[in-house]
Amino acid sequence: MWHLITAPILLPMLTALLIMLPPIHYSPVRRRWLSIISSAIQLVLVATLLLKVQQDGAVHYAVGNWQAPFGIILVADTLSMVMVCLTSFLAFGAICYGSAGDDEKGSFFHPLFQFQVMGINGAFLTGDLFNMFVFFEVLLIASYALLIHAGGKNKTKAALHYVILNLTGSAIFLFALAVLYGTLGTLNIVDMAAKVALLPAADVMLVKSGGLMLIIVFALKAAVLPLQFWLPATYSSASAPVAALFAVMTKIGVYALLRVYTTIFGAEAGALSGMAGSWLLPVGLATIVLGSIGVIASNDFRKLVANLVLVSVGTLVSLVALQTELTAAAAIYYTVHSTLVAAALFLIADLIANQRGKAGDRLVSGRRVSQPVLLGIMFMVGAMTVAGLPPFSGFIGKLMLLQAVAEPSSKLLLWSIVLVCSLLVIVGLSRAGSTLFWRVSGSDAGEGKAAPLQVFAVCWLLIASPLLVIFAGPFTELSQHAAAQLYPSGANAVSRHALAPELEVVP
Amino acid sequence: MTLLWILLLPMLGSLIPIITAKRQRSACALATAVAPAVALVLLVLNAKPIFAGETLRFFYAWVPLLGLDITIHLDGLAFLFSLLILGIGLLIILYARYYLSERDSMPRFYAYLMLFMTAMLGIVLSGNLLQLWLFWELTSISSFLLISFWWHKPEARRGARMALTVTAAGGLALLAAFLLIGEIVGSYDLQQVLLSVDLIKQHSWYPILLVLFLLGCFTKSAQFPFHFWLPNAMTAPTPVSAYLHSATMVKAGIFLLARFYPVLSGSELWFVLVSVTGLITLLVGAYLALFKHDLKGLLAYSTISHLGLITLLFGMGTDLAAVAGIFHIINHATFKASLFMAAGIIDHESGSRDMRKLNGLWQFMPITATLAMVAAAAMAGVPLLNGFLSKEMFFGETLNQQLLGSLSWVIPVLATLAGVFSVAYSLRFIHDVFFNGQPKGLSKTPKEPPRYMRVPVEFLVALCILVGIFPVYLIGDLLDAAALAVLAGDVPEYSLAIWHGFNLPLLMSALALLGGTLIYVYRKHLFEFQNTLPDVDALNSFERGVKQFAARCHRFYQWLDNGSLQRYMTLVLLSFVVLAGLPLLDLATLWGGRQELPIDAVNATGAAMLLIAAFATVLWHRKRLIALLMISVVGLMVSIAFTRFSAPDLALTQLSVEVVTIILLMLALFFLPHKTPKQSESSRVVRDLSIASMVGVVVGSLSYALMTRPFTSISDFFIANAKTGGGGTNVVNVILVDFRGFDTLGEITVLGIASLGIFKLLTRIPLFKPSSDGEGRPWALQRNSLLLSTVAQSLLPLAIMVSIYIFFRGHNMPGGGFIAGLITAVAIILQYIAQGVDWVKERMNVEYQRVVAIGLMIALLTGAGSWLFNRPFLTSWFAHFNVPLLGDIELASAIAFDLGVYITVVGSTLLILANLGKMTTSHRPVHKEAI
Amino acid sequence: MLDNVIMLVFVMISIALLLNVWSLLRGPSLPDRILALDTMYINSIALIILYGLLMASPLYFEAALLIAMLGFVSTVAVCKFLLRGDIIE
Amino acid sequence: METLFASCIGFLTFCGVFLMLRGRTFPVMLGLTMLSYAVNLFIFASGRLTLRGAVVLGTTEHYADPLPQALVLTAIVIGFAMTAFLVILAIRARADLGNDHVDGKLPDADGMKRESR
Amino acid sequence: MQHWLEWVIAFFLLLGGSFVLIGSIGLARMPDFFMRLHGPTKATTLGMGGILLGSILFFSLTGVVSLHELLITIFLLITAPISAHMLIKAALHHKLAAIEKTQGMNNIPPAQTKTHDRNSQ
Amino acid sequence: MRFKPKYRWLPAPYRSVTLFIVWLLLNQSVEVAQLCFALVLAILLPLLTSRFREPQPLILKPVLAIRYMLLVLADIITANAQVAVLILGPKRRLNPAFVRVPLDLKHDLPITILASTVSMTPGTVSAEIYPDITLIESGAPMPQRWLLIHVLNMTDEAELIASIKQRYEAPLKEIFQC
Ligand code: NA
Ligand code: NA
Repeated sequence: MWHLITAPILLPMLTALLIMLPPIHYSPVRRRWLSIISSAIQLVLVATLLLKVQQDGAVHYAVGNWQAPFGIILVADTLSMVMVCLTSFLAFGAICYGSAGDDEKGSFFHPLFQFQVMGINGAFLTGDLFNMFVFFEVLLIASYALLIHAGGKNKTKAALHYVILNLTGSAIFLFALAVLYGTLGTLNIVDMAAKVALLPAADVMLVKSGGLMLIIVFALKAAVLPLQFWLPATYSSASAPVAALFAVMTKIGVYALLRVYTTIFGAEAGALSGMAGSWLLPVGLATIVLGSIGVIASNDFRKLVANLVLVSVGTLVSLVALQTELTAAAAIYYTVHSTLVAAALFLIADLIANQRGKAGDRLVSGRRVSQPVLLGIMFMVGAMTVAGLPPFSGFIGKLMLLQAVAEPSSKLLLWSIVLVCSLLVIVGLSRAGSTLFWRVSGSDAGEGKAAPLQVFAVCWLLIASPLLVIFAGPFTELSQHAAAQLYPSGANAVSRHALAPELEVVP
Repeated sequence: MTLLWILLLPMLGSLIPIITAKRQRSACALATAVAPAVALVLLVLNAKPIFAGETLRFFYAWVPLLGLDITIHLDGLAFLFSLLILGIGLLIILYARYYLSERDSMPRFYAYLMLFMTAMLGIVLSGNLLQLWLFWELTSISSFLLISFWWHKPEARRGARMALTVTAAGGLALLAAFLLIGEIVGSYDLQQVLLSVDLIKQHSWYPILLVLFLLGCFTKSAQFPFHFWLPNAMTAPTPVSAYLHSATMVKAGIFLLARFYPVLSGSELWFVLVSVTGLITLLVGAYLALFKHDLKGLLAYSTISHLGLITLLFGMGTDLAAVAGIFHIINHATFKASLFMAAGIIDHESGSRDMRKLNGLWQFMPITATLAMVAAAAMAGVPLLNGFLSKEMFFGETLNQQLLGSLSWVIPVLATLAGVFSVAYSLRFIHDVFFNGQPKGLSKTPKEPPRYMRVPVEFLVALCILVGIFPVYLIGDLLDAAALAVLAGDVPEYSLAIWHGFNLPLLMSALALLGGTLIYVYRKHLFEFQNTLPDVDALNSFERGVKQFAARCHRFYQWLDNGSLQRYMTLVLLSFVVLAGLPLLDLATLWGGRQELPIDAVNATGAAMLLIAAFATVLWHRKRLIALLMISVVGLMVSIAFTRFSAPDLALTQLSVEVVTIILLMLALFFLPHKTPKQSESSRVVRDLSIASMVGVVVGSLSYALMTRPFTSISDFFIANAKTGGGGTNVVNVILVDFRGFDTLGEITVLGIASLGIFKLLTRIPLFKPSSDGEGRPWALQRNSLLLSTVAQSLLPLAIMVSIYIFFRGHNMPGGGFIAGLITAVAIILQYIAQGVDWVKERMNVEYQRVVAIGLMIALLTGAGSWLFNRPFLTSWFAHFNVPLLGDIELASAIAFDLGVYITVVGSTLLILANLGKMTTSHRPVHKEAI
Repeated sequence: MLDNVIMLVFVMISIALLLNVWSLLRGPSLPDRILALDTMYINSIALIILYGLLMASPLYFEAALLIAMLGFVSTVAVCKFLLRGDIIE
Repeated sequence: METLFASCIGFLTFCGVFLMLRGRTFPVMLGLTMLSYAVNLFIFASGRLTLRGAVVLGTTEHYADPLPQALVLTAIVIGFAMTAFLVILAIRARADLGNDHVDGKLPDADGMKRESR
Repeated sequence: MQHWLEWVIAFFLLLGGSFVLIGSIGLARMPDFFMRLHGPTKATTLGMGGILLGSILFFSLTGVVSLHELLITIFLLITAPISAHMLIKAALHHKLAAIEKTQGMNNIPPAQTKTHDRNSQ
Repeated sequence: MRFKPKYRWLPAPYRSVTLFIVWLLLNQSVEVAQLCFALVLAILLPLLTSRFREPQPLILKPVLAIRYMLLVLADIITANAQVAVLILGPKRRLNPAFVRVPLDLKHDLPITILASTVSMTPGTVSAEIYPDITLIESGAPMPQRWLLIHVLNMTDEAELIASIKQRYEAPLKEIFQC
């Protein structure tokens, strides 16, 4: 049964390989359906796993039957399973959207997509820091390739920046890993935590240096100021299904921050405990502000959505920086919500752009969209969700994060920034919406209708928003459960930690 | 549960218009009306306990973690408001049926309206602060939709956005206030909050909380200085104005003042903020109303003024004032709704709302005119109408307050002044529209509206009169119940009688009537004076402001994010220097106490060569091919360093990767300029040099600090278990294919993906094909060399044999699938170099991406094979067999895994290089001459 | 004795390598530099074989073999680049 | 020896970083390659330097740390894949954008607008 | 190991080392490209041959017979002429100047006309 | 002169022999298992790569071939010593020259071997092989080719040409029977 933990990694890989080989390879239809069906199966599997993990507690899977810390272990605790579920849910929607025709605009769309899912899931599941690096690279290289899908100058240009920056990031990741290995002598995250607790004084500053280096790596992935510059161009130039999938990529950085800085540099880390917070809080908040300014400043809708991603990243990083169980819980809920809505908005932006003639998604007057009601409703739901307006999931997220901040000075900062910036977001979105839908030039509507599969995909992602509200009770509890595993209380917490190898469940 | 249905019915009702969209208009309207009608009945059925002072509640735990529950809290205040919302809502539905033209989408309108009704009901019925906020924001959204109903008009879009911006801002402030309250009280339950008066008022957060709360109320209720959005919301269809901007939405802020009156009022701050705001709003609204030529504009400002009046009442802090406030809410709703509807009828039937065009309508629509006049009289506070009663109470209360200390007399004076203007604009409404000569330039001849369009007006006007005459019988209980809720039990004695004898308030009323008439008569002078003042168009200024702000944001964003990778890189690197470097400053000494190895001459030479070559690369980076040669030396030296320091596997890998990389860079160089123009300014070079040296110093120091520290790691386990557990003596290789085989699987996946990505990049690439090299020398015409071709052919089997050798020994000796794969790939690339793409393709027509897939598949399936034995993924297996003659043969799953690696590497490398090579094969200048 | 001889040969090869670097830096033409690099590859083989002797370990052989193979390929590739620009055509 | 080794790593990093800060794709690629060398040596050094310690069982008394070597191998392979992608991407950028500047546009020739100040 | 065997090994190593060095000296010292090209041939042939022979003897005499160094020698003997050939082709293509007293410059075929192209055979 | 191999499963017998030996050299072992493996590879690899091999004349006189190899080895040793002196001696005494040698050999493999031999023996480097332009124009099927050689220190051009043709080319013609 527990072999299933590998499914989120191996199933996409297998799918990708099958798609690359005959007899699937030759037929676009077969490629599509294999990809879609595999994603659906994956979703079912991970949902089952999540429930099981919820019931039975965290599970550890020793790849190659080598126990931690010597081998690589996969960890399925609530947090990682939530992230994997989120990815699978998102991927299914994005695949469906892509299968409506975008996949044929370049080669290897489906294999690359599946590889990227593989990388993302791997990054979430692994309990080994170097293995995390490897999966980061898997997802990155797949993202590079997907970014240039369908071609075009903008994509090439964005890709160049994106690739070079991330290569630098990877180099820093390796420096950090080497420093941590060279001082702690291990690569397993929990084992690192155990070693940090017993660190000789002479090595403390070295470990700190390595730990802080990781901040750069993860902050670059998460797109936190001043390392966020790659994001707007990248996300806004990627083709729609790709951009939708990319919505989860920044969250990997956030996830890694959460994971590493609660486990390795958690409460037991002595002098190094909580060292990330003071660095992350100001940049997180600044990112929110910058993202909101970007929302106002954007000239096209995709850029606007990309800046919305920045806002959510800033919010998440600020929450992570506060390093309490409550903020972590809020961050987890907010991650799920913001990822899905950002993805949906990227797809909606594409639909709008397709229907507005030459104007595309630029915020200027253009032809009327040919499906105003459908797109209008989609836009409204998406915009309200992302702006944190009730009754959609954004407001639960907002309530949760505002409530989670306990310490007065950070409360003042975070509240005022979050609230003022949500106003900016509302202003920006209402401006964008009224321009896109209402500032019509010419009498006839644009051509092109959304394909049924595209509509389905957008609805699939959007439906999450009301569901996250209706079942907000269970969902918030799930988030809290996941957060509680990150902040185990009591003595000897490291060993009782969710990632602890002692809890090994291996067949 | 009935309580929940009051809320749920309109909610579900918002779907009905969409379902019945295809039906006739009347059917659609009727169907839409069903849900609120039933809800109204349900509400009224609960009247008895409410009038008895009870509070009905419904509770459902929704999000316990957040304190967000579904709680319906029906008390007198909620009852009163629900009654207004549902009652007037029903009238609006009827009215809108006739108001909307054929071109307007009625289902959309009704859907929005019902949505709005739900939101409003949600606010007034909420028993949970967060739930209340939810509905509060919903009103902003639905009003946005309603105001922008005619979205093709620019001013409708802008007005809607402005309204949304202002109310949303208030909403966010309100949220903050509620969250603070929730944290103070420890619960978001309304009842709980209402019981925690002292807790809240004595808390240090109270002032900020109150300000935030009032921001929410004032923005929604269009209080000065947030009043400007309301007149611009008049671009909405008139039923919307009648409903939202007179009876309901703008009252939400007032409702909130009333709702939280028991807990938040009674402080100095409350009095000052609320009453002063109310007073200014009252005056400003009344004054400005007079000058509006647009009928709806006049009504909008009058609404602002009346809302100010109510706010002032709640600000005064006396119980009686609060009662008067509640009373005026009811009265204002009735007369203002009917006035808006009348204005709508006039607009609808005459085609204009401009009072300069509208004149003498009395003769065309006498019934409507009468209704409008009665309602306007009520607004002016003419006796025997409901407006008079509450205004009288208001005047009375202004006399009873001591808000401003010795200056308190200012308030009644200003109140009277406001009354004066109120009378004046009411008069204008009556006189300027229905009398005052003949209509000018109307597009159509005015006439009475359809019968049923007038019914709502008639009903409301009747109420104005009836309440004006029989206040106690009609609304006594209602007002009592509401006051009970607002005042939390201590309802003062008050009298709703028409006649209280000659007293000061009566005098003020009389003064107002008289003064108003005078002002109206001499309005010309006032108009002239007003015309000399600069015309402030809120909509345009708002729009301009937003645009300017957006432009400024845009400029800032562009300034920050100028699209320069160098800037981004600089920031990344500086972050690195700061974050990685700062801890090192705290290090007493870099040296960690471990004895250094001695330096010998050879190593020093190697290091010198490395440094020289690296430096030369930098120095000559603009002469690209030379730089390439230099970096080859660096690579070679790194490989030799690996050899020297006991890492033969690394040396082998580095060497083979090195060559492929150089070939790749050379391929790239063909398509790129061969020289870099000098571009960097010297200041920039200095800057980059300093950044680079900082990074270099940090990295170098770190590595020195690491190397000189004593060290224990998990590696002893690998050395101890490589042979017994992994079946190989080359520990590095066993780590790669066994202990950490999962990394390797990921790593070859990266390689495979990279090759796919490169294939994508090369598809339909519009290449530059330079016809000469960097110095302008044309390329040699001879494609291949005889000697090279001949030797390359002979080397291929040899190289493949070497790679097989390297492959098989990998598990026990330096080598392995990756290196073997690269050797094979390089051997095949040599064929490409020596013979050309076509030649190779003739002999080996393989789709390399398939090779990649097969390789990865082998690795994957090898890993999955362990499931058959119920072992975790990638669990290795090996066994020794003693075969006669051949001796001891080892079979290991690791070999199958390594085979996957090998095939993937061969496939990827060739996919990358051969595809790139293919790009140029055609259209190259080749010597065509025979032989 | 042998160790001393090995060290002596080491020194000779080191000097040779340094001379190669010198040639590489001096050029003056590209073929000159490529020639210097090619020579450097060959001298490195000698260096590595000597390491093997010094350590009395056979583990260095493959590295030497590989340099021989790969150095050849890269020299050929660079020459082809000079001649034709495109090395795989 | 460690001092020398660390200096080499530091210097390689310096060179790599400086090249990565150049404005054209080719020097950036060179820089990246150089930085990869530095990274690989750095990881390798995290296992400490060992002479005569190749980790082949039975060939020596005291072994070098095999794990960093395995990590470097993985890093080399991944670095190779990434470099390859970047190289081709640079070609693509030249083809699509008409120049080899990392920003896809040449800074103004006459220096009117100074590049990324 | 016997003493004289050590001497033999030392001889081969020294022979190899010297020729490696001489080759590089030639490379550094010769006045034009074509003459410089001759130097490294020494390193490849006799230089490497000597060192590899030394290595073969050393390992064969200390442990099992070790002949695989021969492979490197053979390989170098096959490839070095080709490298040299390619280099000189490149040099001719670049029209590198030979020192003045070089004889037979007219023997160099003018570029691009009298070349031999295998592909068109 | 023969191009076609005797057996189809053994397209290049000398290549197979070489590979067999190389495998044993690589593994430094003559165990039965390795011998078997070497045999398999020696047959399999030439078959696998046969498509990558253009037809070349076969060595028909193996004994001569071995003799030729020993001759070249001896020449390398003696010539190396001579040239070392030239390199270390004063530069001005050197008389470099380009010399062209008319080739009787017509096939790629023998020409390659000849050119390599010339390059390997110090003092001379094969620079270029090019066809005689006059013969191209006359339309001969297998025109004569020239071998361009760079000589470090030329004393007598005619003697050099004669020595190459006689010492190396002649045996090669013999070996390949062409
Ligand atoms: Na008038
Ligand atoms: Na020669």
